Amino acid sequence: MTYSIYDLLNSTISTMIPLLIVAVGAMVCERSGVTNIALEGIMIMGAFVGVWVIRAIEPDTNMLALAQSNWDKTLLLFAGMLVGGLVGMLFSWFHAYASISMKADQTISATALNLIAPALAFYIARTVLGGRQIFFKTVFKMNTVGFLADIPVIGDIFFQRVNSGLYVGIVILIVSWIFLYKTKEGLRLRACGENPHAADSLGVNIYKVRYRAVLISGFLAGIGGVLFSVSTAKSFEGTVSGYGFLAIAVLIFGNWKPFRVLFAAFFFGLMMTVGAQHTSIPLIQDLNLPDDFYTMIPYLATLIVLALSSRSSRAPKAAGQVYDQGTR
Amino acid sequence: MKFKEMIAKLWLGIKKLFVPSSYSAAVPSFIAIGFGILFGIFTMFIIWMLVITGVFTVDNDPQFFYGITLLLAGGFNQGMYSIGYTLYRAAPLILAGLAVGFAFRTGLFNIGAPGQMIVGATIAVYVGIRVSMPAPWHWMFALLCGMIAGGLWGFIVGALKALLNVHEVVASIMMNYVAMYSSFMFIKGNNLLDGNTSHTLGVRATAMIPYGTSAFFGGYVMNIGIILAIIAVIVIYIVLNKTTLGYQLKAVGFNKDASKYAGMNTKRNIMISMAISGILAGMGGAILFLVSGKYIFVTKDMMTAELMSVGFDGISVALLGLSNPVGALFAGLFLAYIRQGGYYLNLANYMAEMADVITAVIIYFSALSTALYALVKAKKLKFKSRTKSRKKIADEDAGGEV
Amino acid sequence: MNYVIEMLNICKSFGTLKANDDITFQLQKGEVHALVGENGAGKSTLMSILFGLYHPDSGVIKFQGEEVSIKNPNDANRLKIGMVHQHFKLVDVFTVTENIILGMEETKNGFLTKENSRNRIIELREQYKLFVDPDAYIKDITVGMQQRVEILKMLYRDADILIFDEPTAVLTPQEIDELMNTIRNFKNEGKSIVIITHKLAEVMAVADRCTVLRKGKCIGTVNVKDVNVDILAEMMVGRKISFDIDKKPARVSTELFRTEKLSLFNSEKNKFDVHDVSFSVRGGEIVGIAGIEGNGQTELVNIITGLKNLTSGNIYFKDEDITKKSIRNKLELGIGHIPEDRHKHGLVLDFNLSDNLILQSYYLPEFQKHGFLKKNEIFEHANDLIKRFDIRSGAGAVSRARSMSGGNQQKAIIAREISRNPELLIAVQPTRGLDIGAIEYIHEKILEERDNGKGVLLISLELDEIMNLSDRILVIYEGQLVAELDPKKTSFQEIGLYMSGSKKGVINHEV
Amino acid sequence: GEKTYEIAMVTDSGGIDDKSFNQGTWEGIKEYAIENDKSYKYYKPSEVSDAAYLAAIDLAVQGGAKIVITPGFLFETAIYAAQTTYPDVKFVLIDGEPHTADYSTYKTEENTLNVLFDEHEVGFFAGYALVYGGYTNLGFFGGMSVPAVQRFGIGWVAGAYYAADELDVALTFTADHYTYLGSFAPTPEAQTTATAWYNAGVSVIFAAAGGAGSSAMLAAEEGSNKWVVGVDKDQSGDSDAVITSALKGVGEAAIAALTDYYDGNWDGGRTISLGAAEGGVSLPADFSRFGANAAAVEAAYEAVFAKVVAGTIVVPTNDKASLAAFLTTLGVDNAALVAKAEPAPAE
Ligand SMILES: Nc1ncnc2c1ncn2[C@@H]1O[C@H](COP(=O)(O)OP(=O)(O)OP(=O)(O)O)[C@@H](O)[C@H]1O
Ligand SMILES: Nc1ncnc2c1ncn2[C@@H]1O[C@H](COP(=O)(O)OP(=O)(O)OP(=O)(O)O)[C@@H](O)[C@H]1O
Ligand SMILES: [Mg+2]
Ligand SMILES: [Mg+2]
Repeated sequence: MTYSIYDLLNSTISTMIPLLIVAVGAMVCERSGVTNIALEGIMIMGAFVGVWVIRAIEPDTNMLALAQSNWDKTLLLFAGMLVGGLVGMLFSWFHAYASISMKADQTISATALNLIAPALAFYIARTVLGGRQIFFKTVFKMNTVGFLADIPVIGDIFFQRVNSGLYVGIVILIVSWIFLYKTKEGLRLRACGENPHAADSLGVNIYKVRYRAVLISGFLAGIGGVLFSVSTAKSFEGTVSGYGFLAIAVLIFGNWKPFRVLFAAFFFGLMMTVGAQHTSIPLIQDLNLPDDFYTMIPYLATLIVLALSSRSSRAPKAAGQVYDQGTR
Repeated sequence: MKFKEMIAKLWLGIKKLFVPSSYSAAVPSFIAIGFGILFGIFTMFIIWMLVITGVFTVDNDPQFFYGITLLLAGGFNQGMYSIGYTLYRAAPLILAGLAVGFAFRTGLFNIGAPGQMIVGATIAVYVGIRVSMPAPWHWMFALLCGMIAGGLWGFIVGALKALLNVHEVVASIMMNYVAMYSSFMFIKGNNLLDGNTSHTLGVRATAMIPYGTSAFFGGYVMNIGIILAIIAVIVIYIVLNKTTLGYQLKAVGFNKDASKYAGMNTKRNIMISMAISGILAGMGGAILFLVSGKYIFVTKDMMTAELMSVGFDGISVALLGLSNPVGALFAGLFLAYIRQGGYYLNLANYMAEMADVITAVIIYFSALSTALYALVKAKKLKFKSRTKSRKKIADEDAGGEV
Repeated sequence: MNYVIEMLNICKSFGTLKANDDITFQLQKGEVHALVGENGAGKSTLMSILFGLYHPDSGVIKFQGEEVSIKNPNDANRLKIGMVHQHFKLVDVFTVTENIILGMEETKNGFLTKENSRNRIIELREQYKLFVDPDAYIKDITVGMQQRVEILKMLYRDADILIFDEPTAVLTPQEIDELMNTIRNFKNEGKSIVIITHKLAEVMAVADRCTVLRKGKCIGTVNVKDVNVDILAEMMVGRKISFDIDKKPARVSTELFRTEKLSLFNSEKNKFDVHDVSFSVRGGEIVGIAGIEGNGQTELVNIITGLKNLTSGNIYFKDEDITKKSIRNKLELGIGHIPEDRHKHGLVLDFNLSDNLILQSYYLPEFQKHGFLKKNEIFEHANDLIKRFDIRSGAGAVSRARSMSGGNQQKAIIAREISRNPELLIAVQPTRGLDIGAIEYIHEKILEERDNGKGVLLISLELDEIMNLSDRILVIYEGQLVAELDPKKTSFQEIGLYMSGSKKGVINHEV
Repeated sequence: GEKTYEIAMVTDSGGIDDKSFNQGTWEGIKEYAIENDKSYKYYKPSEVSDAAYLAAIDLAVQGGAKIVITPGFLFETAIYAAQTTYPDVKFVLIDGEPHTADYSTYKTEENTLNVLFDEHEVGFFAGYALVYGGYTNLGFFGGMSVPAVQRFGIGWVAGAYYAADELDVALTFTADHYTYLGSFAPTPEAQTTATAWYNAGVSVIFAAAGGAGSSAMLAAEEGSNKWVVGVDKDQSGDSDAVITSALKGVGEAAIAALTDYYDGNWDGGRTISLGAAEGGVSLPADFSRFGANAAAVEAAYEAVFAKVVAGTIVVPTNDKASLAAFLTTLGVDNAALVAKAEPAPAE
């Protein structure tokens, strides 16, 4: 067996998908005019409960988990993601309430959520579960996806050794694009993020639109948290390794646009994979750099690309601003 | 005579600082703190009840009432000893908060304080180990080098933003990671590792920032870090409020276009601002590690737990302190105090993370309470004006009768 | 009487400020009703209440005799009330169509469809002669067109009651005429119209009745036929106003300022925003630049003052080439600048008044020593200007700029610029959105500068202002100067033709 | 009111549920205390520093501790001070020996007992067993480069080559597949790296990396016939891909020390080293995951275990030189790998 380009792309995909989903959520949120740096905290809460539920309902088999059918795994994963998403949504409600209804500073309420999530997850896990890790048994990666796996190239990349999260990610991306650009809700949402006063004067309920956007981002961040956990280890340990913050970076790098966000997530995932798999990539390994340098590659590369590409970056105009009918 | 005048003026200044205006601005923070602590106590109560009623079993049952006293007594639990410890822990928090708050005041969100603290600490420790110098100069030099390193790290983010329009939040997030791995490489590359462990060697005694009067504070942990932090608070307060530099930086922060129109170099100001913020964070990092028995670990977990987290705490401190230097001082002290209380919760069989839950709730309520406070204020005013106009109408009516 | 709308005893306060104090306003079916008053009189507030943006503290609104509650713009739309806001409410990055349909979108199988809406917009456009490209982005079209979009928004919603909040402030005379015609058309169709304006001539031209507000109170409603401009003005301000500016003949000295072939290329739009602009300003004269918004005035000022880098050309000040000099250099040399957008460029809204008054001079020895601000001097300076320029604000020198009214904010800027004693004053839209009292005052100050031998470059969209103040008029069209005119010998109509590009002269500037 | 707790544990940077020595120690303490009806409690220091460790020990003593157990070399300096400050309290230091911060003085008072483990021996058993079970392409994940982890790795390499030599099979173990992750928590990087290794042909990774091993387990389960060797505790329950674990009897050591203390047999002032001979390290008894080879592997393991106990095989410890020498006697030259095993010594 040797390492191939498919392995590289395969790992890239499993690294990027959680990032993509969370960033897409953040995109919807920011396009409506609410910044959301609470993603890290929301991911943690979503992952915590989602993985917990997976653990609770998965069959406690002692067979190699691979024996489970793809269908079972997918159902189980979807159950976990659904619960994680709902928990994320619930948790993000606090951000929505503070920053929309109470017109609070969006950084402050989000920072609070980021602080409380790990502490809470930790606390609950310790008290209720007796330890901070939640181990689960199922391996969600599917070896082959039916006949699709036999398609050359495409099959290798997309239909072998993937988990169903990949498809969820792609569906979410496409749905978000359709939602933003092809539905009236999307039009209204974007208007709220650009000029809420205009939207308001046309009878669009800014508060409702923004609430919905924050909750959507909470839902997606929760899903992202669960996906992150099941593709990172066999256990959840109360952390998502800063992916919530990275998702924000991906969003900005992606210039708040769906397919650019996809590209940004892919780029970051690729760099991450290159950094982690350097020993298998001759060209890169031959550089013979310190291990820590390889680990640093994704961050450094993103920084460089940003430096080269940020000149025209443009945030939604009203993002981060509290909407108050009274002000003009 | 002159001295007396000076004292009087100083007193007036202090009063002005704390009493009417600052006080009312701080009211929301106090409300939030109240809510946070209540929430903490409530949570502790719930846990206690759940254990008592046998819903959960734990190794050692929590002691609710004892826990409350420990929590509230915070940094006073072990008298002078724990006061010293609280002050020692507060210093880096204050500096991190000052760094973030300063940037906020100049319109920038420096989420890169963690990275700046890392490089500050790394360079200071390097100087502390590798350079040989006599006592007061050595630690000062190490501290200075740490500050410069932090400043440089901040400056890079500022330059990326000013010159290349890179969003400072992304740049900072990336720079945090770059700082961490660069620090690892730097430490390994310069053989700073203590061979038997995965952390750096201890800094030389001359490079440790002086630890205070031994008898008074139990002699071990209290150091002059808190004094350095207070000096930084004063300096930043003066810079922001009394100098042309502060004036410019604030102007650019509030309104970049108007500052440009007025002939200010906005790009340079953004870079200066980030550099100053970085210097403060770097100083915090250096102060954290120019201490006996404290080492930088070259593992991601430890770096995150020990350095990154303090940088992120800076955001909380800045927010709780309303981005005000003096506010950061009190917020930092408060956070250290409540954390110390959390540590003592160990004794009552609650977990120390309680302090984090409380802090988070406080931050959340401080966001809400600003709004609540504004609401209350608006209601009050409306009420006042209404009564006033009613009175006026009454007067007019009376006049009509005459 | 047949009223479509009655607003009875409306009260609305903001904090302690009574924006509307027991106001009664009645709109008849099929009339054009003007609403006038000084800045801050409460006109916009009253209409915002009618449109559902604000909620009255007390009072009753009746629609066709029946009491209604208008909680939000949707309610207003349902009652077929439409409003063109003083500050346009448009989404820059949306197309015209998207802006119009927002909130009333058509969908097919859940997806947005714009085809029908677009056709409807084109129909309306033809019917009312409101020409705009339905597919253009708002950020790319002129302010005049933006206003048409706002009007189309109302028409698209089948509004029968149309509210215009200061619709003419940004239009050319021709556009104003067109608008007046449009309004008359609406009236003929039986629509009822409210028009808020500071220009009393417009009231006389188009309105049937007029309601006057002052400081939140209703002064009265009159039939326009029964009054004249002077009566209206007196009702508004409470005193007599003289409309004639007492303008002495110019005593022109030597050339102060000159530009040679200034150009600015816009790579995004792939055209020149400013093209080969050459002109000069001498001491003691006011040179006015007339033009429709979006024809390069903003860009021209930006490159002269240094806010933007130019593509080519040279700028001379007192024969010195200052093209490459920094903004601060230019300020120090003696150029003053009253910016077009007082919130964006003119003020740091979160600074207090005294800090705003030293925005360009904080670093001078006058206000600092060793890098420390001299708080006392800064304070005295502010108090001095407050007195000299009659700047009114709640807390004097320490009021936050944000809390000041637009007129007083503008006065502060003018005070700051004039107190710096510049030799050349570039005044862009110095009276935009201000009431007649404030305008009168600012015009006086600008003339005073000229009479002191200073050069003034006046850029304004208000032809009145250009005509009344300028000693020479330049007309800009699509980035080029197309005419140089003598205000005494030209007419509004002629300038208007140049402004709209219908007439094009070539001016050779051999200076 | 305040309660007192006789047996105290102070944790280092990890929590009591770190799936590693903190947890092992804690479980041992609990077991003993519950059985013998003693009060027990753990304390978490407020930060990672000698001062904070000392403060936590103070707190424990004030809380009534008669015997304080501290797992981890990070406590060396703190215990050095505490043992003289509290002569009446007993200290059990696991994985370290008390010394001053600058290493100038090592001193173990009568009230202190140091417990070290021969991790290299169990690493050796694991390597030996895996190669014996037919797995000849190996990798190593270390949490961080500290002596105990280095010993695991060195033993693992030595044992693998020893078995390969015995069986005369070719062993693949490149320096590229030997790394210190710098983290004891699961990360996407660790998972990705493990995946790449498995894809490149590695069949077993010894994950001496606490929770980070969980990332390797995921990668192994996603592959086919890929395995992980667990560490410290029997981790077979955590994942079906854990073929065996390198056990380290921290819990047993804690229990032994407590038993001695409470039975009046306290014998401090010294350092004990727990290896195969003392029952301190071993592989778990269950070899079923070796499948068809289970019995053979078990037999081979027992044989080599006896040889190590008897001293016929001397397993290299935590320095490059002894590993290099050991490999040379086997006729193996893998200098790059040896260099990775004990990176960059300071000074
Ligand atoms: N949202 C608000 N909050 C506080 N005060 C307000 C608000 N909106 C208006 N005001 C105040 O109410 C008063 C009336 O304002 P309004 O905008 O109705 O005046 P206007 O007559 O439209 O003036 P202009 O001619 O300048 O448009 C002003 O003094 C203004 O300061
Ligand atoms: N959000 C607000 N909060 C408090 N006061 C406000 C607010 N918005 C406006 N004001 C008040 O509005 C007044 C300014 O009124 P307004 O904005 O109508 O002025 P303007 O002359 O129309 O200026 P502009 O042309 O900039 O609109 C000030 O007196 C200020 O106190
Ligand atoms: Mg106005
Ligand atoms: Mg108005």
